Amino acid sequence: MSERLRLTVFAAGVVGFGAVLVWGLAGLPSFGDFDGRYGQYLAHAAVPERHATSAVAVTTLDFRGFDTLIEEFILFTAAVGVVVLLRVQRAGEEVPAEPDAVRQPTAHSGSLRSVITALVGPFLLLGLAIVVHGHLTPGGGFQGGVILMAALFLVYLGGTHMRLGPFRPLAATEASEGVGAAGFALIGLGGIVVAGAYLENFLPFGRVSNLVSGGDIPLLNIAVGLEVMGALLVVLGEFLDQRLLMRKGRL
Amino acid sequence: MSFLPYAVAAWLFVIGLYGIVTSRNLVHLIVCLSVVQSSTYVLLLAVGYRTNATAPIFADISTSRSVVDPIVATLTLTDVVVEATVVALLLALAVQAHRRFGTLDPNEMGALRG
Amino acid sequence: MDVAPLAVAVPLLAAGLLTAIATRVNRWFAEVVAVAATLAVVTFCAILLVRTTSGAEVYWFGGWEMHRGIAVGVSFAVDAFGAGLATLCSVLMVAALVLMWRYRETDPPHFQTLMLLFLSGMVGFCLSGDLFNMFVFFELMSVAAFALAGYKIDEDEAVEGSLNFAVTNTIGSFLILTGIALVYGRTGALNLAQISEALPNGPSDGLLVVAFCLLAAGFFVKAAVVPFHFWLADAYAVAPTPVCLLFAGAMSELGIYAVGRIWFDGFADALAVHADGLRAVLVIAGCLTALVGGVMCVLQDHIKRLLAFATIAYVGLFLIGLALLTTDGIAGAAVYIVADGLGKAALFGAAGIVQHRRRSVSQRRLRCYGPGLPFTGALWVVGALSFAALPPFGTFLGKSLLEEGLVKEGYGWVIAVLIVTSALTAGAVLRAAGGIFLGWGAGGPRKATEEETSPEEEGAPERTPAVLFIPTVLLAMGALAIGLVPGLVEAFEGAAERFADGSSYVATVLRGADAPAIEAAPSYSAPMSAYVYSALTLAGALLVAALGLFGYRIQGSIAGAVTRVGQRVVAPMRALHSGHIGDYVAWLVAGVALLGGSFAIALQ
Amino acid sequence: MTVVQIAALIAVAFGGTAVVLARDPARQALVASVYGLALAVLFLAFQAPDVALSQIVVGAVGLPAMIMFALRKIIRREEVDREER
Repeated sequence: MSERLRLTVFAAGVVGFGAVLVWGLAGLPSFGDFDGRYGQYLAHAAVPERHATSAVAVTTLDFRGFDTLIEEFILFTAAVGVVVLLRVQRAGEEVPAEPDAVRQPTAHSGSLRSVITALVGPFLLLGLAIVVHGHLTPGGGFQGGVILMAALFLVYLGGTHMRLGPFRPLAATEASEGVGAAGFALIGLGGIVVAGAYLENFLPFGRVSNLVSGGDIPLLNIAVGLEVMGALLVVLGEFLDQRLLMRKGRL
Repeated sequence: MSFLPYAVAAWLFVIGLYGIVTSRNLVHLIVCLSVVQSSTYVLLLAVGYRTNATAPIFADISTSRSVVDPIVATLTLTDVVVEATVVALLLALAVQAHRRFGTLDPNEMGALRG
Repeated sequence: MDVAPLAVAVPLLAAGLLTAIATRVNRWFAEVVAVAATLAVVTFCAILLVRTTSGAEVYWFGGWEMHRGIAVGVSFAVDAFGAGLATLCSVLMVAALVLMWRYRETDPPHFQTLMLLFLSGMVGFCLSGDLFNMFVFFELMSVAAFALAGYKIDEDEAVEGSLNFAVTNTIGSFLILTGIALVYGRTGALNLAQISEALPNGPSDGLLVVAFCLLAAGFFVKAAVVPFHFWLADAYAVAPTPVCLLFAGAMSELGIYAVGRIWFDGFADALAVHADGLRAVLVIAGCLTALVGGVMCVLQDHIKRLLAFATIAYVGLFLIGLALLTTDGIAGAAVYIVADGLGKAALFGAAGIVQHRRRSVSQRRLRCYGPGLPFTGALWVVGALSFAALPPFGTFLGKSLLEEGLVKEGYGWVIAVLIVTSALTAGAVLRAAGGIFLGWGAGGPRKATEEETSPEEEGAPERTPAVLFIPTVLLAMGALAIGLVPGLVEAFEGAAERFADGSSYVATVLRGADAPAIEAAPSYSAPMSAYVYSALTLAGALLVAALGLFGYRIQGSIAGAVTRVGQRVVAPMRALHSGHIGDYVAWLVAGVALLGGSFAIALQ
Repeated sequence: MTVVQIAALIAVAFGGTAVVLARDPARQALVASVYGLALAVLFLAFQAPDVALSQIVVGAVGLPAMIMFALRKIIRREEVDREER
């Protein structure tokens, strides 16, 4: 199809599409007037039912925890998918990176490197804090997991040698994502065994606002954090790996 | 004015699609796809908003306060994760496409016809 | 014990554990774990199927049940169709995993992990009773499918096909999500049954129509209904054969199933007065899909691409069945889906054998090798006859039910579309059989030119491995046997009646009410007319095949004129399938506008 | 509707448009990162701090990082091609 025909089809289509959207959106309640019973019920059930102060966390990991289980597996699938899609270059014409062949400093100067290294600690702490406070304040396993991933990535960036071996072992990151994802599914099975239904809470709720409260939720947050950290490290590592292979190809 | 959030959502959907259709670069196309996706975030959160309500976090507010819908936040959180995954997969495919075709321009690929 | 959550949790758990110990896993171990998990899923789904024949079964996750009329948690609401489709998916997955034994470069355990994730996505999607949960499973299935479609990453086509697949289907899922947001904004509910109860209380306005339109359009992208279909041939033709089996045999059909599910269990009450309008729109969309798929199928040289277009054609027929919104139509489509799913899977299996033995999938090229592969050829012809819906294949029963439903609803003319479509697809497959296995056509086997290597030179094996042959034979026998099972049609009619009865589904989910007993359908025998139509189809198929193989011998001015006219019609249609992602998305947008517009006219 | 919400909505509408119109992928990654931040502000204004936090880590940092890595790979390959030619 020529560029022109494509644009014509699109122009005609998008006018109708926009009209359809607007027609539908016009039927929504005015902005700010929404009064869904379901959401209000969950919001006000979070503290009495689960002793956790973040209704979003309780909704995400308990009321609608099953959605989140599948969501974590979507992320997991993407990580496995990226490994699969980028795999041939590892074994194919481009030579795989060998540890001693690619010892090149990544950061340009020593001072930059030490700054980056100094950031690792705070990032790790921040990530951990966000994971374990998931049921109390905004944040949780996903957000904390991304920050933990960033911390470990900084370790890598700040490293003197661009060796893949010790810093981004695919085995360890894959293990982390696998254990996290399987952990979530296993906690769900625990629900069947102990409480009766899949993903049903089986731990005591604790006192409101305590670090240990909310039943399963902190545990699930940790599983999610592990999974997210591992999966994103795998993905970023794979993309970076590609770059390294290329560099080796030029040597 | 109360239609503005919905209008913005519709606009993001449409402009993102425009970007995809006219894109000459796969990486650009993938980012446009994430613009379309951001339309769904805006729509979902706008749907669940309540005037003068606060976030449903009861760490420092009384449990009787009026709060916005926690479910749309949950749905949007899932949506954000979905975005990250789809973009990661598509970028991997784009890297491979560049390797195979030597270009990122969809006009210059064409292994599939008829 | 309730097995519904296990049907999803077991493959997920297996996938997670396989990856956790990825570096220590060899191919053998990964395969065994994957097959074992899949067999467990088959068992669970079969148990669910048996248990749900007398009414839907509800499972609340997290123990959150209905509370003061609010569905607090996420639920599976399993009925016979959901469980049956899940069973079909898992059975095909077993076949796919066995076929995969041959693939040496499966990069264990990643390929097996992706297959397990794909399976749990499909199964969960079939069982779920919650709109957003359906979306999440839909995404799981899609993301796994994108990676699987692009698996053969060292082929140009695989990369481009997978990209087109991923971009179009992702836009489709945004349409679904927008539809969900509209429904949630109106009803404040995500549970399908609760939505069904809440929707009629609100105004009957554009929001309802648009929400249904967006949801349907999103699922139609997955099902590949014209004009959302372009990506399908690109993706299915390039995926590894075992994956194709699942894509064509089950994944496309899930899109049609989902539209039925959201209509009957969500929108039917609120939009009940518009059922006739909806029927007209969907029947036309189905006819268009069937004809485009059929014509494009005949034009293909690449045998997997040929089967991919046949998949589109059959999706059109299934859509016609669903569109009738009657027990006959739905039961017909369901019988058709199961029988055709097995038949198509057998054809893909046979295509895999051809590819394995001859190192080619191009009919033109394969013809040069002359006659051979008699057993595979026999399987291939069995598949062709299943496409032609000949008795006693299961497809015959599906088609005759469908025809009766069409006549009852006053759409008798659509039977012609059914016959033409089946004749085109069956003819295309028969023509391929003549070329590949008998060396017929274009002047018979010719000597390979010097650049063309023979399969032996490319190191093609001289024998068909049993792991390729046995599953394919079993699938072909399944396609044949399903038509011979006594009481099959009656069981499907009962299930269809329950599927179309949204109000008792709602009562079961929301109030735990038992489904009302239904009268057993009278024992079914196909009417005489069905046999006549079958004969017509077979004649048409033979004609298409003969023209394809020997048409070049016909000379004369009339033949020339016919060819020229045909070319003029067909060439632009071919040109539209350009492989260009921008084109596909432009058509997708136009398709939503078209669907929305025709809904607006028909439903107002 | 508050002023902050209106301002954030308008910023998002323009931001999205700017992302689409930035045709050079490297520049687009930067614009997308700013757009991600604008979305995060909007989510805060919509009283969804969880989503805002996710959006910051994913939209403003994660995605641009992924894009830059992918692009570096692609650009390097183009350089190699040029050298070989």
